[in-house]
Amino acid sequence: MATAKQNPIDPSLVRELAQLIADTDLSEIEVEKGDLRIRVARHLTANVSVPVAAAPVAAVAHNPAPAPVAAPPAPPAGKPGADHPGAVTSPMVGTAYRRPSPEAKPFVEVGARVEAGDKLLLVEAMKTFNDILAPRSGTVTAILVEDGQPVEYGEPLLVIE
Amino acid sequence: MATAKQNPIDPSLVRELAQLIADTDLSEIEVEKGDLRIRVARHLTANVSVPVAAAPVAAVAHNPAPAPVAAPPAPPAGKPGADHPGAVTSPMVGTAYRRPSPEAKPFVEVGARVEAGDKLLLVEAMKTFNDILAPRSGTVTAILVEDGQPVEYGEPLLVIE
Amino acid sequence: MFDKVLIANRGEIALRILRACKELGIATVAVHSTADADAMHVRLADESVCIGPPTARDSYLNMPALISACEITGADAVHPGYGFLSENARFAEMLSDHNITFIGPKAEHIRLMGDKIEAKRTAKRLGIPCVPGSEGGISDDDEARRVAAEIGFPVLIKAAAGGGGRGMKVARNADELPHALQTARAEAKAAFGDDAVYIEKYLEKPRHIELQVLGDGQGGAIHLGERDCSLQRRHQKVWEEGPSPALNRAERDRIGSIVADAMKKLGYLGAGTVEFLYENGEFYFIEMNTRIQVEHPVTEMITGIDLVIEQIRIAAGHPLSIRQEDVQIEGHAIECRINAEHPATFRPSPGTITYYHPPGGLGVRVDSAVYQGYRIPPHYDSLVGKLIVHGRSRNECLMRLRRALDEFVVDGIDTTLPLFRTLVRNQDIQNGLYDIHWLEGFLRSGGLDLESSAAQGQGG
Amino acid sequence: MFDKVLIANRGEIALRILRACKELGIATVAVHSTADADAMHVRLADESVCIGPPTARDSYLNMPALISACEITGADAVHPGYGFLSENARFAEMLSDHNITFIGPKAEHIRLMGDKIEAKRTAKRLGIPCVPGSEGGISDDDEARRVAAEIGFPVLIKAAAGGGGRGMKVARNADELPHALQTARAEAKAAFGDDAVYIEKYLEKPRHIELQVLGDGQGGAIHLGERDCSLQRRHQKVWEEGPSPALNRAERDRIGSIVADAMKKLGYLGAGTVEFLYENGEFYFIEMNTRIQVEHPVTEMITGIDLVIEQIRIAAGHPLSIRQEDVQIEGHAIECRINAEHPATFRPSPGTITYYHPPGGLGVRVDSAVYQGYRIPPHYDSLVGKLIVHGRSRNECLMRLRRALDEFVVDGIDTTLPLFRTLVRNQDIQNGLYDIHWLEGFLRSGGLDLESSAAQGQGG
Repeated sequence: MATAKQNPIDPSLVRELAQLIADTDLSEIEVEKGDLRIRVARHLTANVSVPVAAAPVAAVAHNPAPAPVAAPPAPPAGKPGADHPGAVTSPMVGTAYRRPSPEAKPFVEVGARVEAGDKLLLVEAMKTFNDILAPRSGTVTAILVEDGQPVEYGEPLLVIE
Repeated sequence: MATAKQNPIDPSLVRELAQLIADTDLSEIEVEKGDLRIRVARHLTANVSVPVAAAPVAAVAHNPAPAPVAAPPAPPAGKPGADHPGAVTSPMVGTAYRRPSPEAKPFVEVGARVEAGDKLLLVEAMKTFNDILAPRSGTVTAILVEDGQPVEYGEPLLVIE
Repeated sequence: MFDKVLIANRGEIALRILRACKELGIATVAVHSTADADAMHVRLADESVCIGPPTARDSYLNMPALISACEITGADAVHPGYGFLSENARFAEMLSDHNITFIGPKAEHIRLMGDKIEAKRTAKRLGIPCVPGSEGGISDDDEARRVAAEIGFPVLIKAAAGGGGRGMKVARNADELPHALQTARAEAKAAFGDDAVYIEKYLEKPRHIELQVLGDGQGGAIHLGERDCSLQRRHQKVWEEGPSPALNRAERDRIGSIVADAMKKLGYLGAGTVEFLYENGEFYFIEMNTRIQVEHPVTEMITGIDLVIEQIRIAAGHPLSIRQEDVQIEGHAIECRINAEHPATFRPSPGTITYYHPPGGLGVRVDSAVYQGYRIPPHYDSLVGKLIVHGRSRNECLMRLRRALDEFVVDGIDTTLPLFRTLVRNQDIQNGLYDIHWLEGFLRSGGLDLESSAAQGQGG
Repeated sequence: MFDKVLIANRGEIALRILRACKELGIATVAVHSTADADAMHVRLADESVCIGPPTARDSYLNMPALISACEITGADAVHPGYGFLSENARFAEMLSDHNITFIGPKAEHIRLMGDKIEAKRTAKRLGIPCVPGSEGGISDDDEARRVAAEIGFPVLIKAAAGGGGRGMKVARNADELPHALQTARAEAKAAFGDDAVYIEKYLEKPRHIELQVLGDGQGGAIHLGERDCSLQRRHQKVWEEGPSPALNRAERDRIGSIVADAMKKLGYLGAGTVEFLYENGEFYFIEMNTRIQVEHPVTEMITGIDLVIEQIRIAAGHPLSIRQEDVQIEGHAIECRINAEHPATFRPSPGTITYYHPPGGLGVRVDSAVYQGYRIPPHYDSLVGKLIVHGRSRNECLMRLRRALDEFVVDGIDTTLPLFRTLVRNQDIQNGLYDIHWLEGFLRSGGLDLESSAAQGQGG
């Protein structure tokens, strides 16, 4: 990467050059001033080559053109916490409800302590309301669905830690 | 982007050079003025080509089924020494002859010492016989064509070491 | 027309349906199991909904999940593709109860044709030719002789009470009849406690020929010619073509009219296929499939008619836009089903496709949902894609198919491409001389020489 | 028929020719420069020969190398494709001297049509309509008025001695004529020392319409309808379609008969294209191309006729296998030329294709020699491939093209795909209302919105 002389390198300068490289699509920048000389390089190969499946992912970043197949396999957009170890996921497609009736209070709020078996949410499917029960005891650290929000199978609903 | 005070790097200069590279299709720019020297480079093709081409090659090994595109870019089959530093290659498509006439002796044999400019072979193209002369002095260590063999452009004919 | 169609399927047919919707300007909802999150049609659809785990029973066959997916996305119609819920009358009714249109036939017709005995009875009533045989069980040998003579030899004698091949005997002529009857009766008696037998026409080397139909449920119905699907392995179609090398135009028009008239009488709605065995110029009804079929592109290529678009139009209540006289059979088409299977052992080969390059050029169509880097999940069928080739003549089609097969690259998994490279060069195939037993015989006799077919693919 | 054809070209047309040869059962020789050793057609050909370094002059235009390649491989015919040596009469003659067949027209016709003045004179003689104008230079103003009135306004006045746009003036009516004449004469005098001028009909918003012809050199000649190639940028065709949205059947038949008759009189052999400007119902001859063209698939898709196979058959001495009445125009086809160029700036973008996935399904054809991992060399043209789509109607074709464009993935380089995604959604294009100036005007006015076209490609 950088050819270091005996004087210590200022990492922020290198970072700045790296940012310039990233911004400009250059593969190499070399700067010399007085006794200072910095050269940075980037080889595109490393990114593109690795596994076959990775290639399309890399391509997305470079290409403004649409790339439907090139999209990386990802969880549904805007659904964080899918792989969180404490996530409680929806067992079915349907509509999630946080309260038993429109006027009632939510079953749980963030920060609430729940015991295994407590009712957390309802998921309505085909006019039937299905209870979503706490799989274990803990504290609700995040609620990931709005009241009345459509949910997919496997979609994280809330997190118990 | 860092705020440039007495910053030795002038990002706008580098960007300007990057733009020049993009606009001009150059692969490298180096600027030196006073104590300042800036060099920017871009290698697009050279780096990218290698690993991508390797993917289909790997596939060949796994699949007994035919894979026309998956074949590695290779020199014509059965033509060793194409990348040998001492190889003398054919300057044209045609038919190679090792002797001036069917009864005559070959121009050279393996082990022969040749001087630059010595006649090594003939390549016949469109009824015209073209002399293949030794590009340098040395010893003929291999002859890669049969008498009367068709040769492609760039095909190695013999090796002088 | 519909605003939004939910595609209740996966794989190449899901992509096929998505394409038709896009060409009609209809929004699409892809549903998928967790195993299919990366599927091509999921990526191309306007919306997608994960409906369950990999097991089809809990996802693609999960009716409540599908109806919920319609509700949360606002889809007003469902295309079921083939397989899965495509011939499930209850699903059609459930959708109807939720004011969602099932893009397929009326539930009553799905039910009718799903019952083998009812289907055959209906076919007979509608004038569709069936395998001739005795009306019921025969206990009297004299009557058996009369019936056999009437049907014509060879005849099949089978236990009236049972099935499964026990008590089945073939009599090739009148001399063989007494012995065959005696043996069949004895076996039937031993197996089922009843020595009554059916006598039926026996087909020795039939072809599988099927007629594509479209009905609008309003009395309009047409046929779109036939497909010859005789090349089968374990009752799975492998290679389909149209027109059949065995039929001439008069035969096509005759059976086509019979089938189209039958569909009119039935008030059939949607796309359907009436399947026959064909031998010595005669057709014998097997069954009717009340859905789009895997091999529908063969018909599309020789008629220019997009069958999935027609399905959607009909389901939306439009009458048929095509009259029988508008259907012109042009040239010849062949479809090869390319499976992720070893070409000789047929062992399934799921895995990741490390290199994929489909053939192109004039007359070449590829219907496939795979792509480079795609992992074929082990949970579903092994269809990688379908190569469909069209030519102005059967010979042009065969030559084009040969060169297209040689261009096709699918690396990382085994596929049946080498089998097709061998078939397209086979003399019997080239002459169109095959029946439903041909392919199994060919494979048994070691007809597939993998080494030579590999060499062909490398550019020979 | 030939035993072995040498393909004296590269890229998609080399692959196109290879496919035709394979379908005819003819062995193939691919020739290539060192830059094209990895080309698809090289890999698929029976034999390949490296003929020189990347520079076309030393490889694809190197006649001795090509003839040597024929000799060492034993090829008995050469298909020149388009560009390179395809319209080089001397090459055709050299091949003939070596007893190798040139798959193309007779050398005399290549020469005739390669000379603009001779070509126009021949066209006139053969009854092909040309731009009306004065027979020679006019120095007298009264005569200029008479000629202009006869031709009809607007007229173009141009220096008889020169070219390059200098001394060209338009007169839209009789009142403008004196001033236009005066200015043109003055400029002509200044530039060329001669104030004589030609007067010609001026076409304001013409379309580019071209007729595909086939002749067998034995007096047989047919036309295969027209292609509308009005969508051009810097005289490069971008989008071609057939039939033209501007022509009706009577017009097609009229100009088609004129052209076919002319080819019969000429004794033309091979495939050719007669190009016209078309305005207000009238055709005006531009030039004739004596080779296969880039956009030939449009005609193939609407006629079902493989033009390259026909070229080869004719060159082998066969009379035409198709009569005029056998040529039926079915449906509609559009071709998009996908170039390795930035879609807005059109800056060439050579490099490696890191991901490639062509669209499939009914009515979709891709003619391309690229593949994933292929490096587009910087030495030649930027054509990545051609997407050709067929539909039963122009509307069906447009809808299908839209979905096919949205499926097409070419990563790693810039391509013109986003331009086509925009064009296919444009109202003027959908209405078929465009002329040869339309595309440049559209691009100048910033019609290409890259952001929205990128969003469409992502599956919308």
